[in-house]
Amino acid sequence: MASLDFHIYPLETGFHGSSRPVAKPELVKDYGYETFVPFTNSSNNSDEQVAAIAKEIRRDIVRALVEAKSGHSGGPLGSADIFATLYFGGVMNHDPKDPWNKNRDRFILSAGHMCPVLYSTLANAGYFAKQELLTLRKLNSRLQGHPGRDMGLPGIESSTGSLGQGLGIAVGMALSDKLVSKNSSRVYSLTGDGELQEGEIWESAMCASHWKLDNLTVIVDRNHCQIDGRTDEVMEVDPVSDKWKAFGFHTIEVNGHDINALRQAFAEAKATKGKPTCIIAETYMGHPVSFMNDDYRWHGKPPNKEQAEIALNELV
Amino acid sequence: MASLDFHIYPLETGFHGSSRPVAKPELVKDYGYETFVPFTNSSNNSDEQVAAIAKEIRRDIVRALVEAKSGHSGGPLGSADIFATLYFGGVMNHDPKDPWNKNRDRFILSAGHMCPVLYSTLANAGYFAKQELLTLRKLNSRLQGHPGRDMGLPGIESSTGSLGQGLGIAVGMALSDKLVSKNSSRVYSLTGDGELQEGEIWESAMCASHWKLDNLTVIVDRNHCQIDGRTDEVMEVDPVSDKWKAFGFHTIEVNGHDINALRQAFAEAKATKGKPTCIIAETYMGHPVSFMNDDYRWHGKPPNKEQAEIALNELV
Amino acid sequence: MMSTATTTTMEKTASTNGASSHGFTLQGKKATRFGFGEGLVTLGEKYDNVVVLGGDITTSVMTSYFKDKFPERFFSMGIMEATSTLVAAGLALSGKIPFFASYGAFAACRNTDMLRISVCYNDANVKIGGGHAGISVGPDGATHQILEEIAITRVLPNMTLVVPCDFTEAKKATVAIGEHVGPCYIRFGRTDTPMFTTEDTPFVLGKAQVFRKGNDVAICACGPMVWEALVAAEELAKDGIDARVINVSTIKPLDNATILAAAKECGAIVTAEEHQITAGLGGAIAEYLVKEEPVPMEFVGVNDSFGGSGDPDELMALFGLTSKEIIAAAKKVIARKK
Amino acid sequence: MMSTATTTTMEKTASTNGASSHGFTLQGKKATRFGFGEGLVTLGEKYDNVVVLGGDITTSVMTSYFKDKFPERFFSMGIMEATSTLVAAGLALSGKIPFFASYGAFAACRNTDMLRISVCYNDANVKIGGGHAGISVGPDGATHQILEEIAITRVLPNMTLVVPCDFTEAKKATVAIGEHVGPCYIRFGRTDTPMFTTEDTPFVLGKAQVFRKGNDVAICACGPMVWEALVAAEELAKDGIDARVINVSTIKPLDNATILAAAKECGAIVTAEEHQITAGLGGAIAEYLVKEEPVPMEFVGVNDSFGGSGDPDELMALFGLTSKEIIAAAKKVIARKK
Ligand SMILES: Cc1ncc(C[n+]2csc(CCOP(=O)(O)OP(=O)(O)O)c2C)c(N)n1
Ligand SMILES: Cc1ncc(C[n+]2csc(CCOP(=O)(O)OP(=O)(O)O)c2C)c(N)n1
Ligand SMILES: [Mg+2]
Ligand SMILES: [Mg+2]
Repeated sequence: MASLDFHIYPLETGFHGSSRPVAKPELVKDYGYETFVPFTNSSNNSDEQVAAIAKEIRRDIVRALVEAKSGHSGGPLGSADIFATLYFGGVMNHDPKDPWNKNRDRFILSAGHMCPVLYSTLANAGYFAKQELLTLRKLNSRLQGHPGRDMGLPGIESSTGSLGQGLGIAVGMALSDKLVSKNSSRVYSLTGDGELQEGEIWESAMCASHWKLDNLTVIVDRNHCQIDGRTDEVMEVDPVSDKWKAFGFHTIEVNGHDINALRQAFAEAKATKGKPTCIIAETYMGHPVSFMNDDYRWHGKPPNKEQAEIALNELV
Repeated sequence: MASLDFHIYPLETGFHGSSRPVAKPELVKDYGYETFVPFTNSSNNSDEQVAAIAKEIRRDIVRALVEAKSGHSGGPLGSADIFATLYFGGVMNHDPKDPWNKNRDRFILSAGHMCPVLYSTLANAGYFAKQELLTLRKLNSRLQGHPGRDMGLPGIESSTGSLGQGLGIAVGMALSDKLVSKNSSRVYSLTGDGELQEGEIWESAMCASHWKLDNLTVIVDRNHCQIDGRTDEVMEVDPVSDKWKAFGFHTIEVNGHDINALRQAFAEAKATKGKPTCIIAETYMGHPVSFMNDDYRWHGKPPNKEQAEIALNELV
Repeated sequence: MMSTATTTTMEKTASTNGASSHGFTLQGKKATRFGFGEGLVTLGEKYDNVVVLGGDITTSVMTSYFKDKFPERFFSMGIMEATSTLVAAGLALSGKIPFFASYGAFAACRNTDMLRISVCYNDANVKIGGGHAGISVGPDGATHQILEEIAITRVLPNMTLVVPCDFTEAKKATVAIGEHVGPCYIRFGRTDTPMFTTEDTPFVLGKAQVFRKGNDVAICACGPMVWEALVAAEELAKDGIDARVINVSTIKPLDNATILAAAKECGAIVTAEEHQITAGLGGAIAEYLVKEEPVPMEFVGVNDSFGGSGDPDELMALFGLTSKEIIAAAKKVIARKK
Repeated sequence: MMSTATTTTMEKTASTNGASSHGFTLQGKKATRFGFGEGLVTLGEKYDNVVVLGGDITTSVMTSYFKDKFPERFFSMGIMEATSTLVAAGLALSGKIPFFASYGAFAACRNTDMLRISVCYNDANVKIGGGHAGISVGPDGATHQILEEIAITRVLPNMTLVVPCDFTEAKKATVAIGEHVGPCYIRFGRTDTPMFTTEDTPFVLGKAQVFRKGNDVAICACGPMVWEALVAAEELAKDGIDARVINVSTIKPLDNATILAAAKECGAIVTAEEHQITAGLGGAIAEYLVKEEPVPMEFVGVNDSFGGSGDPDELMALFGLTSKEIIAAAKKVIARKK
């Protein structure tokens, strides 16, 4: 029997149904981007090295946001350690040179608004030139305000931005890998904690555990913040861990700023058989920028020039 | 400040935007419906009396379904004890003579397909003539295949039928009573166990416990059956109780065919302050009809004439 | 079921005359959902990357055929239409060709945001089957009937929308959307409806087919209303009116050329669909024609109201979805021609 | 923001001539969402049974005004648009007048099934505010823009749909839907857009208003495109074309009489909306006119594609949503008149 082949990987075709060009990075700043050499992903990278990359990711987030003049600071900065661990700590099997390799592990950003951290991570891994980060949110940029698969940016597996949807896509991918293709790829998906209020999260969780998708790892960015305020005031999501347990997940609670703890958690997830794992990563929104740390008001705004300068100084 | 009044209670106006008539019951069967005297709701009714009413409710379900030639047998029959307890065991504050009384407790059938048991319960309480049960699912009937508020049947608080929606409506009513009107009415809602797969159930649960709606009681008809098979095979919902607990509910597991146990559970729900209660009622689909009992294939079909006769004989 | 008076007349006519002017013969009745079910099996046999997601109503929307034949490529999702759509998107982005089917009421409305973002904006190769469409579902009533999803799905960019006219075409259309790359939605019904096309009747995704020639008025129909349109055309012929009947089985993308020719050559259009008049097939054709060739149109469909319980044929009559209303609309629109 | 070239021209024209032929004066810019927010407060002051549900974006869709003023009648729902809609239905069935607002992308698509069954089929007195409509949201991109919800909400029976043209009308429209009994959806935008109506400009729910007289072509617009239509009309006047401009702020029910008069008297229609051309305002008008008075029409709107990131004014220009396209469409449609 044949497989009906179709093009599943995005090309750099620009927007759907149009011949709109893709924005070319024009801005050249004094960031040393031209000479940047991408970091490699390795379990041999020390925790300190991964932490240093996380810092670099954060710096690039700040630079991109100040240029964009809109966008999300809090979640991206706060989750940078998670991304650094995933992409540079030897956790994920991924290859920036061969981004659509069939055997790659996949990452789906369910909390689509947090894309600055994903873009920055991908650029630091060498998926595309760092200069392009400075096109964030601009007309025809491949770095859309929320990930747009139509723009064909390497490393972006799916469009996301409507909360609660990415996890279900990740479940579909994990199901495809484990039960249809029967390969050993792993799928990772990160959700916000406010995002846990969307019912599709729990549908997806139920589905993943029903089908025993032990190749799926969910990371909850547990920063206790969402747009309107503290999560417990806007809509209580606690007890988070009990919820995932009751939905059939192996759960691990971890300090989301501790690279070593994160690495152990991911290792435990890989070793867990018969059920998916949820890593509840306690983070601070905006961490570690002093004036953003743990402040929900930084959910969705960019630093202005002065604030960016302070932040970049704190991030050396 | 004034309240802006509008008509919130349905009238017998027939279908929306049309002058379609409401079907009048024509069928007169040898069921003694003309001389039927409604049962009263009282905490003084003994468990045996309530059980007897449950049996009568079941008989009327079978009669209506065989006449309709389509519709759901399993859930309605299996949950009749729950309905008898609610409406006749002195649990709910309701008045068939004044169905839209402002101080009434309200019942929302989230599992809309189970409406034959609700219709039969209401008729047995005297909300409308029993003869009308025989119009079930017929053109212009007030007894629509799934509850239709537009038909103005007394006792039908909301249209339902799309699974997972009724509970949210019940939450809105409980919120209205407790936090806006600040009255002491209670709201009850029954869901199927397959219905727990819909994410809106968990959104609604989270919302109800966030707002501490202790005037809300959810009953899960835990019959382990849904259309395609046993619930654990179609999509595992266990551990049901842990899920509701993790979503902030007080939970009670109970034999859904034991009137006394059900009464105690409802009393416990009333006495529980600061959080809503979920009663997980273990039932058998189609109970106690021998050839239906615990058989998911009876989810959505009516008995034929011969089967109905057997069932009615078993239900004396 | 659905043995409406008009159909009975038609049967009589056919048997009296021995042949009809449109060349189609009634071959009994069978619901389009069975065509969907059989089409899935055909696809399953041809391609190993076709997978099916069940929505706890597999024996209603006939995904059960695929489940029985290819259990290892069938996945039960329970009752979670939103997430089933997301899982389908994930499968599509992994190189599979996933079909998810439920009642149209839930396969287009419970998951609209998912269709918009995860399927269409993603341009994911997801196929959605929406069953129990229209009011001919019958006694289940308004919540399980669906009269709005042609509007809801055709407004989504990248979506292909097909509404086959009978069992045989449903099977062809199912195979065609499986082989087409991109998001697709197929609408089918629960109740047995006339079978009249054959293996040889042309079907091409994206093409409307002229099922009966005629130049006085063009009746553009989809789904079971195509048969009603053919019946209406036979009746109209008795009054000397020569109606063109067009089976617009692909509603998006619309076959503009065929519609434009009809407007130019007939000068008047009637549309017929088991859907709200609002924003459906009629709307799609009106939107196109006012830009190219504004001609008088009349719409046969449900007039902005919910359905209700009843026998399918009673409901079709009550809501005005039979050849009778098509005939009246045709006469009215012809009278309006300039 | 949105200081498009055309608007700049208009400002110049106004200051040069001292007056415009349509009698409206630009009073600066303010987003329609602020009108929604202020309207809610007005309602809250008048009626104690008006309640508001927050969807974790209260400061984006300006339900924060109500929250600050009437905290005891404001309820935070977090991020669950489907259930928020259900909770609103429950409140309505309990005699409250609930407003739930989110981005239109989620207030019309995440809850479509809930709108259909629990709100519209229930005929529950629920008011939905859909913010950040159109593509003028800007840099957030396609997922947060919404170009499909006019189709999705207008196909639902019992629904009233309003798209106010500016800040002042948004406030009036919000109060009007609060006082109207039945399900209502109001669409508003994020970006500051021209304010040009005043307290005295007539607004009646269900009525379209002629904002500029003229008999050569009628431009039917909604939302911020009404201003663009007025700008276009001024430009057309220079070419001797006298365009009628109609503010169709209530899209459902459509003000048939005003539309019909326009078709009869002008003989050609242009529609303009920040929405897909498919099934939107243009579709509603086309559906009606082909039944009554088929005239040539042209549509200004988004042509079946998703949006993207960018500045609002860049996007409006890129997607062809300015007075420029309206002018071109008007000339084209006039040339098509018979
Ligand atoms: C379905 C949906 N509803 C609403 C929004 C708007 N929105 C974007 S981010 C956000 C808050 C998310 O909170 P959380 O997941 O905790 O992310 P964090 O604020 O921590 O970054 C909201 C409501 C959205 N993107 N999608
Ligand atoms: C949103 C939605 N999806 C699907 C259906 C079709 N449906 C009706 S009942 C049912 C099974 C429900 O299972 P459960 O809640 O356990 O009820 P039971 O079978 O025990 O009566 C399904 C899938 C529906 N009514 N609504
Ligand atoms: Mg958060
Ligand atoms: Mg069940």
